[in-house]
Amino acid sequence: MSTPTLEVAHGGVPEGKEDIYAKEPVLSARKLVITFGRVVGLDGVDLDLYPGEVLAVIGDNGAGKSTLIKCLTGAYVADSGVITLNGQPVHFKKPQDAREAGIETVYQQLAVIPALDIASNLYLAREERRRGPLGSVLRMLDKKGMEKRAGQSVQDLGIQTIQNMSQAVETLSGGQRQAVAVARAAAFGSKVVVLDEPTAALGVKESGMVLDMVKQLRDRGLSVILISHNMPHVWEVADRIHIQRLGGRAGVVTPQTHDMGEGVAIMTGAKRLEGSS
Amino acid sequence: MSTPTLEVAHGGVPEGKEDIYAKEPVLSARKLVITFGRVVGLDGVDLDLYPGEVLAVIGDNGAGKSTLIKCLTGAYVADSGVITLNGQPVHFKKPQDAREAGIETVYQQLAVIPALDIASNLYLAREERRRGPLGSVLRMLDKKGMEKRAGQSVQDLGIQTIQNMSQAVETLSGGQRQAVAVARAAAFGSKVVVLDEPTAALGVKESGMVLDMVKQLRDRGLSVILISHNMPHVWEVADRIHIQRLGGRAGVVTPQTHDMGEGVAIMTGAKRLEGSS
Amino acid sequence: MSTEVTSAAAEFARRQQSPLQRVQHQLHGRPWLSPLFLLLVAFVAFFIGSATFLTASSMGILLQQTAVVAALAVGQTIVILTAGIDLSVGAVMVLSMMVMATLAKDGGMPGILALAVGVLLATAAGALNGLLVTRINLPPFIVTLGTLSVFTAIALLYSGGESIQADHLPRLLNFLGEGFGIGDFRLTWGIIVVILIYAVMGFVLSQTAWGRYVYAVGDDPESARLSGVPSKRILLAVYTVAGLIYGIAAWILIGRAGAATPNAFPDANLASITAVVIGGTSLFGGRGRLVGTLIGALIVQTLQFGLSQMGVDQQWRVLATGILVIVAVAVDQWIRKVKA
Amino acid sequence: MSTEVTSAAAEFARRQQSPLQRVQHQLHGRPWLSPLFLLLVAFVAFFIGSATFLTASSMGILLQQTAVVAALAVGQTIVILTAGIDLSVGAVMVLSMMVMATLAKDGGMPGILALAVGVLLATAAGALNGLLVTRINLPPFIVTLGTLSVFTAIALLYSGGESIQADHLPRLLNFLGEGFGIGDFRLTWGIIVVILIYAVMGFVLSQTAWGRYVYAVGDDPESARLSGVPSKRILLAVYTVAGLIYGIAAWILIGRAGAATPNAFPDANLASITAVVIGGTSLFGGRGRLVGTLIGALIVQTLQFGLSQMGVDQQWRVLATGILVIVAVAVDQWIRKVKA
Amino acid sequence: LGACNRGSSSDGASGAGGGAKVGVTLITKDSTNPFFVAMQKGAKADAGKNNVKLTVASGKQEGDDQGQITAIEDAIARGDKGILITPMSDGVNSAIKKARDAKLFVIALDTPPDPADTVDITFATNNRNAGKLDGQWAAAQLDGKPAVIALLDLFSDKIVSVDYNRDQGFLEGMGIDVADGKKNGDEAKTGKYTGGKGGDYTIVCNEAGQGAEDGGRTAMEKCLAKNPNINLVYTINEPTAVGANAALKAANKTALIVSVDGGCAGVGSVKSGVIGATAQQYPLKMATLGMEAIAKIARGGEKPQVTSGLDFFDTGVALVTDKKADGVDSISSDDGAKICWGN
Ligand SMILES: Nc1ncnc2c1ncn2[C@@H]1O[C@H](COP(=O)(O)OP(=O)(O)OP(=O)(O)O)[C@@H](O)[C@H]1O
Ligand SMILES: Nc1ncnc2c1ncn2[C@@H]1O[C@H](COP(=O)(O)OP(=O)(O)OP(=O)(O)O)[C@@H](O)[C@H]1O
Ligand SMILES: [Mg+2]
Ligand SMILES: [Mg+2]
Repeated sequence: MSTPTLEVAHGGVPEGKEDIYAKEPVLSARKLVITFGRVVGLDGVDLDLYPGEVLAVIGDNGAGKSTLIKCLTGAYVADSGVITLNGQPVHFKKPQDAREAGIETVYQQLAVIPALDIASNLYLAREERRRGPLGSVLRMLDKKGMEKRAGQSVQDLGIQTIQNMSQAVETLSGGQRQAVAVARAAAFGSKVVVLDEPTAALGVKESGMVLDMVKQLRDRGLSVILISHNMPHVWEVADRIHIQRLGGRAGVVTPQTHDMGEGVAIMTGAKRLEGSS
Repeated sequence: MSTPTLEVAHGGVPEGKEDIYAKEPVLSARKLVITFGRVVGLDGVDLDLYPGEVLAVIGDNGAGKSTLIKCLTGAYVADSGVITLNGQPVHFKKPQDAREAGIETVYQQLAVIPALDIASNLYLAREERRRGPLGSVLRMLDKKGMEKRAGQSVQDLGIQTIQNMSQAVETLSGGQRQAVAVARAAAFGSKVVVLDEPTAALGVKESGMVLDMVKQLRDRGLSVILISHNMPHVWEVADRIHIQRLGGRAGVVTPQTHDMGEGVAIMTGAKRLEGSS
Repeated sequence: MSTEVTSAAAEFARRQQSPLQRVQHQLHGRPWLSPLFLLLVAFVAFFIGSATFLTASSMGILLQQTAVVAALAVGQTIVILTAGIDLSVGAVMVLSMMVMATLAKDGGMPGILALAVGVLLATAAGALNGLLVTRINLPPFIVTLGTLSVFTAIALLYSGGESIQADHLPRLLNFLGEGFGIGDFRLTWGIIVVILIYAVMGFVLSQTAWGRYVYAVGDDPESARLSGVPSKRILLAVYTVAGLIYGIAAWILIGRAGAATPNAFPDANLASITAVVIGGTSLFGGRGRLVGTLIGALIVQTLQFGLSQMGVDQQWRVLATGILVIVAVAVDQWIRKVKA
Repeated sequence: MSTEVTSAAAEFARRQQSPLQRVQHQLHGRPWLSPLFLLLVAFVAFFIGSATFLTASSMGILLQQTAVVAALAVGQTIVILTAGIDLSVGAVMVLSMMVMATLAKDGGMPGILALAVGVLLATAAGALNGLLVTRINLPPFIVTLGTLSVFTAIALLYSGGESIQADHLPRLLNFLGEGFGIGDFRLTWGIIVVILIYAVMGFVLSQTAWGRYVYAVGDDPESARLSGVPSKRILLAVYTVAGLIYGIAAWILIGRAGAATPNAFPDANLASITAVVIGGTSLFGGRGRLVGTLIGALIVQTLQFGLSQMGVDQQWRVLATGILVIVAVAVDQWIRKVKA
Repeated sequence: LGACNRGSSSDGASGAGGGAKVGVTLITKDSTNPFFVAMQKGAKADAGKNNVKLTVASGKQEGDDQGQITAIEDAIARGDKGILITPMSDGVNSAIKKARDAKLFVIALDTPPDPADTVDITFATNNRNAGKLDGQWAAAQLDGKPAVIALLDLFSDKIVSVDYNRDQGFLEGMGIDVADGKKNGDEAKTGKYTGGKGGDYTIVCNEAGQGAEDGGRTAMEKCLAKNPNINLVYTINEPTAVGANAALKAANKTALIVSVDGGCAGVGSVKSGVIGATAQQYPLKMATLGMEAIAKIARGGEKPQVTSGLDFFDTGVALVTDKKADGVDSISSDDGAKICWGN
């Protein structure tokens, strides 16, 4: 092909973070393939996520970013390929399996339950019970407590327009709804947090707060996979950037070695990484 | 209140476009109020859209942007307030009414039919029939033709990853789906095109193409309402900017008189426009 | 934002309202009041139309007539909340009833054991439905349509079509038909059991995580799955619990009918689904309240009882019931629709 | 991207497949083939199990037996495609049938006029359902449950519960029961009419804008509304057309039964819904194909006919039908699930 | 039309002595079977004469015990003086007991309850006898020829007494061993019948026709597909017989059809030769006799007596046929038409 090639940065390591990349990856995938009838979703993708890093995944629309993280988090089961968590092969059959392994995900379609209210959604499948026998014997939910803490979580993301915490999420604005989904992942992720375009519907201020949250998660030692079309955001928080293209991996770069323009060029196929497959 | 005030720009007119603003607005709203139970959606909002202009609407999450355009396009019926089209009061009871009046809308939730394929969605409620008696008598659809033209429309927006034009839109990626919705509005708008966060899920290249499309629509003399959280986009294409805040209108500015920082400040309540209500 | 802007919505809220609108407004804020309101209207109407309707003894009878369908409708409600449907309600109940009675009579089993086996069998039948729905991913309609035939046939083959009279059965199996009176107002233990079922399931649905999962799975199964709700386990549990409830309903029915008959309640399906839907639960799942089902069951039964007390003949009663069901739900819809 | 990467998916596609997997793969690509495949399997099984099953005359009879339910199921299909349900199918058909017959017999109306009035009445009944659904926003389940009672009662009151024999009726009303034979294989005009109904509605659903709207309204009513689909008009039309089809089914039924009876076809509701669901149409609307319904109707009828030819006892047959329905749909599910 | 047979029953009493109206409830099995519709109509027509306030109720369908229980309770709550009921099954016995405890006079119509003393008195025909008459007649007609029999019953997913009583009665009349007398279809499929001159028999099928024409036709078609040589068809009622005849006609076959009920349409079918013989019953007579009895008792009159030798009041059954058989009492279709019910 005649596309100009860029310097190799496969497995490039961000400066000053060499120690992280000496460790074993927390989550690894090799040669993931998934097809939907005649449509090829993933075409043999590798991915490594190291502990305490923010790995951004960028790519054109339909490049397979969401499909990739769905395969990693048990929402899809790949047709072939291997996934390892802390070096151990894992077979997530459903999202719940990944969750139990400490991987919390915000999917692009948000996965909120329309008719349930904000607190119920935030704590869905993570409910807290009342103290005392009411909780332990009767398994009664601590509705008040969850509602209070849910309100706090959402406000922490800068959403201050919610007038009524018992609104069903189907009546929330697009951004409010996204904030609920993001708040959930932030609150419960214990090892890996995966965010598929978490700021797509968010305002300027709210997006900034989500980026801060991502940094905080990293600082707490968690690993974050961040999918975004917002290049400035990506270059701001990412340690490494996985570039997805036409169902395959076009390469991995770091914000230090490549600038946004180059990133977009690789993503769209205008340039390609030297030696990359 | 002690928030710093900015120079008034209510009804400010962008330089070099004074002729447009001498005409009668194509779409006007006065004192729109809508409540949902105890939640106040719109709290007496005014809006004017002039022929051949791009009016951006910005605001925090939950500020009422989507609610506003839903009231304008018949998706909601306002509790009180007046809407005029070319100076005539109109009462849109359903989106179809607005459509028939020449207002084409991309709603934030996209409003595509999951199980139908791309072409069927693009041409939904705008179907084209076959030529000859098959079409006029038997009312047979021109499926082939619509599929071809639909493919073209989507490609025009830079989406090249769709491998199978007869895929159901529920199997499309988030961005691909949004492109389908945007392509529809672009193809059929005859007077006003309303776009509620049309680039939220789109990649860099694809977003650029949508902005180009907006400009082309304006150049063809259509009016465009563009809701977006992407300030650079807004400042790039908008003639005027309607700032929505807490269900009300905080003011209208032009990209020439106010910069992005000021816009965001007004939006978040950090500053307010002098003399604005 | 300032006071002037706020006032637009506030002004709208302060607008003139007629008394009717105010009632409507009140009911709108408390949607579960609306069917209750309908029930009240029906009571007043029948009170005017018939001298024998609103008497203590009639009210007792009305409750007794509602008991079985109200019990079945609890199971139907949780199934429908998960966006399913259960066509096998009646068949499971009858099978359970015939097994209980046959074991106690022919097998000479002590009442408590026969009851336990019968209820367990119903629970197992429900679990079978649940397994077919979750393991093989079959639509609930098909599964329960199939098991409807299967359970009906087994009940007939097992019982040989013979009914078993109460006097051949141990007292325990008949016990729910006995009761106590407060004056002429007679309640059976069956009614008490039904109330208990509603209380327990109402608590579970609204106060526990399990209840939330039921709603989540029904409202948006894919989102529930992605959120980590153990959907399959919940579905299986729902069908199993439903079966358990049908088993208890079988016990109530023996007491009520004073016999176990293989043809006991052929329209159990339609009657139970009707109670659920009139009670405001959506057939698409995820939306509804159990108390609505109770009121729904009462509304249907009240209409039928009231019309019969007015001496309306069967065919006219069928006609009137049809119209009244539509009117009742239409009024309900009108109340809910209006803007607060 | 390069060749090396592409090969990962290509390699996967080239993987070893057993012959069974290949069949499955083929069927998966053509989902409507899968119920047809089931039907074939059933035919082979019954051919082995019974000497009298696969004969020309039996096949003709099987088609005749399927005709009425297949016709009703067309109306049911379009209603279900809009995420509705029609419990009044049988009631509308019977009402229309009784009116046709009574007008022709007692009123002495010429056949063509009686037929027209009857079919028109059915259409109006459907339109009434549609109006209640669209104007008052009532759930279709409630509306048709109500009109089920209303139409049934009217049919009974109007006819006085008496059936009218074919010999009192003009030939036109009986005409669809007549037919022609190709050897022992006898077809009635009623079957031809049913095939026509399928052809016309199949064309309308798949080739016209109206058909697309039906799917759109059923799949996502809010999106359809926002897209400018005239949802209410479509819904109204769907129920009206369904009524029209039930009217035609009434005509077919008179010919088949040789009489007009108020208690004809008591399980029309369940039978028609079953055909639709076995045919692969989702009860949640928006997904399904009309041809599936036809195959669904044939599958049910084939099971029943085949079992009877094998001489299975009645109650065992009920049992077997239940199991086979589940198995059939499970196989269908398995075929669809597998990865291509 | 229907009036012709009422004359025979309501001649004597009509206890329309003055006083308030007596509340009576008529509870049939369903409201769609022409037999029960006729019963309801007859009762309504006579209600005024007896100064009775009649309420008509029924189960939703055959087998709906619950519906009948509810209707009984409704009658008690309404303060009615008596109940006329065609009991669905023994499942309603305890509700009947409740009504009698509440001092209602309960009369069973058409179907005698088991045990007979569940009700105050029964006005019924014996369904088994009706079937037997059919069987005896058919055996005589066959005149020693082999019988190839189709049995068109009522239900396959329910077991109701009228179903097995008529079917098994017919076989008994034919002189075929019925094994379990309450179970359809457990007979030997081939063997010898002893009725008439006796001969070989083959039972081709037991098919359920739901008691209506369309179901009857479908059932008969299945039987014919199995064995086209059927020459004797038992049908649970006349609509089923009409459907069976349609199937036979379509297949260009003929067979002897016997049925039960004796509605005017059915008698017409006998006259036209479609049905060979039908055992006629008298629903109107049952209803009117029952109502008179309750009206009389409510006004202090006597209880009616059961037919001697039976534990119920036999309203009778007569075989209607135009082909008399030796040793089987029957009436002609013209006579039958005079006392038939319905139109
Ligand atoms: N269930 C499915 N059936 C068929 N095709 C699918 C399915 N899911 C995804 N695809 C296809 O796979 C490709 C990758 O989709 P994916 O959602 O992963 O893209 P993406 O990179 O997340 O894009 P975006 O930025 O628009 O969200 C797309 O072409 C899409 O149409
Ligand atoms: N149907 C409804 N019922 C109740 N509240 C509603 C409803 N629709 C909107 N709201 C509320 O109205 C407010 C405005 O919502 P809207 O969707 O207009 O916000 P927005 O400005 O479009 O925000 P975003 O940028 O997040 O899309 C929100 O607080 C939302 O919760
Ligand atoms: Mg994506
Ligand atoms: Mg919005």
